[in-house]
Amino acid sequence: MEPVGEGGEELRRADGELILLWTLPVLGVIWLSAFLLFPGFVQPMSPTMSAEEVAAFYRDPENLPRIRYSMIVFNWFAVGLIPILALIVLQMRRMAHRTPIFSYAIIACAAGGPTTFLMANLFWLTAAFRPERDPAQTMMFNDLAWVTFSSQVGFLIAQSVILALAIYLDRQERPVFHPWVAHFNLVVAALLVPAAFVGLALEGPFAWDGLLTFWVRNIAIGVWIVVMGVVLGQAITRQRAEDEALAA
Amino acid sequence: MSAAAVEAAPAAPSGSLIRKIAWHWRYDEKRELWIGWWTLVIFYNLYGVLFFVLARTQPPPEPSLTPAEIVQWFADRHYGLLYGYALVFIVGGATAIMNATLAYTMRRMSVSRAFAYSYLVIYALATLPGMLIMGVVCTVGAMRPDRDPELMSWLYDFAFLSFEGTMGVFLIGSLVWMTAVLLDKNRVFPKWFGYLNLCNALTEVVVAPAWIFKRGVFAWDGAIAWWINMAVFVTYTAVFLSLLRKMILREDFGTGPLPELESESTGALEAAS
Amino acid sequence: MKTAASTASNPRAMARGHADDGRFVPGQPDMWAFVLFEALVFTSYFTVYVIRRTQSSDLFLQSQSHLDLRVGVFNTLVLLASSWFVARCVQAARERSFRAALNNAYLTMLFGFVFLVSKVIEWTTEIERGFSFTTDEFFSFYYFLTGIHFLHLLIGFVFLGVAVYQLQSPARRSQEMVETCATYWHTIDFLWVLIFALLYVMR
Amino acid sequence: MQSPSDKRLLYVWLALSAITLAQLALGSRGEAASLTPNAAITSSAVVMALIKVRFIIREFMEVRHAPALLCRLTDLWIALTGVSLLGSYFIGRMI
Repeated sequence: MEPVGEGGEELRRADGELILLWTLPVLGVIWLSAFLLFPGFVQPMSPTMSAEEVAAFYRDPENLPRIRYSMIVFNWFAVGLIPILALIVLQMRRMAHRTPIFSYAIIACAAGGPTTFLMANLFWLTAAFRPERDPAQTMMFNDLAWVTFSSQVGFLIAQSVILALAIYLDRQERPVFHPWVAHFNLVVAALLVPAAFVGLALEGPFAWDGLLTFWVRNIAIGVWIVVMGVVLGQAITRQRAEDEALAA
Repeated sequence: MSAAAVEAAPAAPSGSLIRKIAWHWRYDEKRELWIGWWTLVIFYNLYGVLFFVLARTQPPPEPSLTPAEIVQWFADRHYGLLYGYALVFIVGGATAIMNATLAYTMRRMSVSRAFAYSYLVIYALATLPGMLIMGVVCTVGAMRPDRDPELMSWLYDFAFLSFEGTMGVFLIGSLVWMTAVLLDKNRVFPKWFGYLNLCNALTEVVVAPAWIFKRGVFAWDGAIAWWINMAVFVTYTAVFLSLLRKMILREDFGTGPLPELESESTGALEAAS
Repeated sequence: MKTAASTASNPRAMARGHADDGRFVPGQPDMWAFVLFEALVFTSYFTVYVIRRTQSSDLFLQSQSHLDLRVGVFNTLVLLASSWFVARCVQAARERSFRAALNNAYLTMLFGFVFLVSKVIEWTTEIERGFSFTTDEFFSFYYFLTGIHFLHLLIGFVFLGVAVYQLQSPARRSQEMVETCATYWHTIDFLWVLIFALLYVMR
Repeated sequence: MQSPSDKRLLYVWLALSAITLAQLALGSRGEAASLTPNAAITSSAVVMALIKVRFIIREFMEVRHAPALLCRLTDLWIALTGVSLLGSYFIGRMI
């Protein structure tokens, strides 16, 4: 019984990792549904709306349940990305590095992105909790929610840049990720940068409903999740095959 | 530097900065550590510039302003707040690599991994209340100057209280580092740095009255709650940056005690004893 | 017990194997870095206090008259005694009479504990009489300085615990650690001496 | 059972306690006048405290056997504290 062998254990571990990875498409469907359900996303709310208009948005009996239910779903599943980031950390551990600094840094980032999104989520839910509140207050919560949601790209940028650095410095015969994954991450990081300037304009591409801040940023995040999911799947599958070959 | 690091690599060029960086990128065994160290140095300075010069939220303004004065305060630094914090948001994630580098110092010690992991998680958490919430709230305050002064006043309080009043993460974080340094047998850091962590942790206790007082030395802009604490914090930061640099120079990627530098100049007190 | 003391002109230096001239740093030099740094921080607190005090001396004197000088004197005597015992503890440990060293360490703890209790009683008395942290500037400083000192004293018990742990087993007994812990304890003592003068005596 | 060093520590402690009692006498002087600033009492209190501090550092903390650098650093701190306390007291009163 004792000598199950390294390979046997590794095999089971890789299986567990694949199961975690397969939660990603499920989460993707949930996130997309919640995104479409929230009435402020499909046609992003404009920052130029007056306090009365914002209050009316939350008071609208059509909107209110959709705001609440979509945000409750986000509250449940926003942190679902963390296991995926943990898988990235594990792949980084296989890279030819001298220190675990890069994988530590991804761990440090992992909670950051979901937490900032959760803060925005709380502001939206608070605004929707008492829509009869003074419109100026509803508007403030709405502002807080949108600014938090849009501007908090720091952890995502850091995540991509650190991952890119780690891939560039992964100098071995068969690197864990192809160099193009690093290039891709740098591009994504660059696309996220404009969103940080959300406070500067109520109209135009930098406003929170603008081209750069809303569409480019969110599509970049979506594409990043899909692409990283795929390359992660490939890496884990390859790792499993290597482990099996070792065990045999 | 260990001989292995230079093995099979051409000598470091003495030419331009870019060629030097390229050489280190390619051959320097310690490049990961140096990336961490330079990130720390550059971003601590950058945060200083952003908070003190661009956003001008440090040194902090008085907590006792009236709502009308607060509206004026936001108006005075409208673009400073918006651009300053936008840049903070972009580079804010750099704290991850900074804290990872500091966590690595604990991993290099002869202590349990638990120290490195707790430090890493505590400081990852610290970024949010310690910096980002203030940025978001100041951005929201600055973006609509015509907002109700009472709400502006709430935003102002929340921004500064969250920034100054986030204490526990730094308190416990410093104590974790202190314990690791004092228990360490690998001589990663000198013991006095362990005690200096205690000094830094105590300043976090001293901040607490900022939650209570609107004026005077204990308020969030006060001589005790802010200025003295800031002096301690700046000393602490400068000290650990230089100690970290020394540690990287001494790093041999082994598991035992770190070797001393050849030209080690021992501390003044030790030299005297 | 005393033979060790008479064998050399400076037995401590011999025991510790230090410099030829018999001079040595008591405990870890690292602890001295802490002592000097923390002492500077306290000097800055004291200076801020004195400056604020001169700006509204009537209020400070008025409020100060609500403190009981005798309690402050009692505190000081107790803490000085604890310091004395920890100095004796170091001395005994150096002369390798560890039983005596341990007893002195316990006495230090006892007096430290008396100080803590008397401080808590003093605080509750003042609060019952209506003087709290937010009452006025003098009482803010009073609670701040005594409070931060109290915290240092609590940390001091950790150091005393380390010293006792060192002394208990022949396998440990690092004289350097005992001296380091004692150095910390004396630091809280001399900081209190200043706090006492500034809060209770000065006018 | 008393070794010479024990005796010395005892004398130091007695001296420290005596100064403390002197401070008690100093502080209880002129009950009626306790509400007026008194530079003499303040200066004496601070100086007595600093003498006690130096006693503790020199004797209890054994700095008298320490290298010259530590002696100088601790004395420097005592001097600095004295100057800043008395300096800010007298300058502050003038402002």
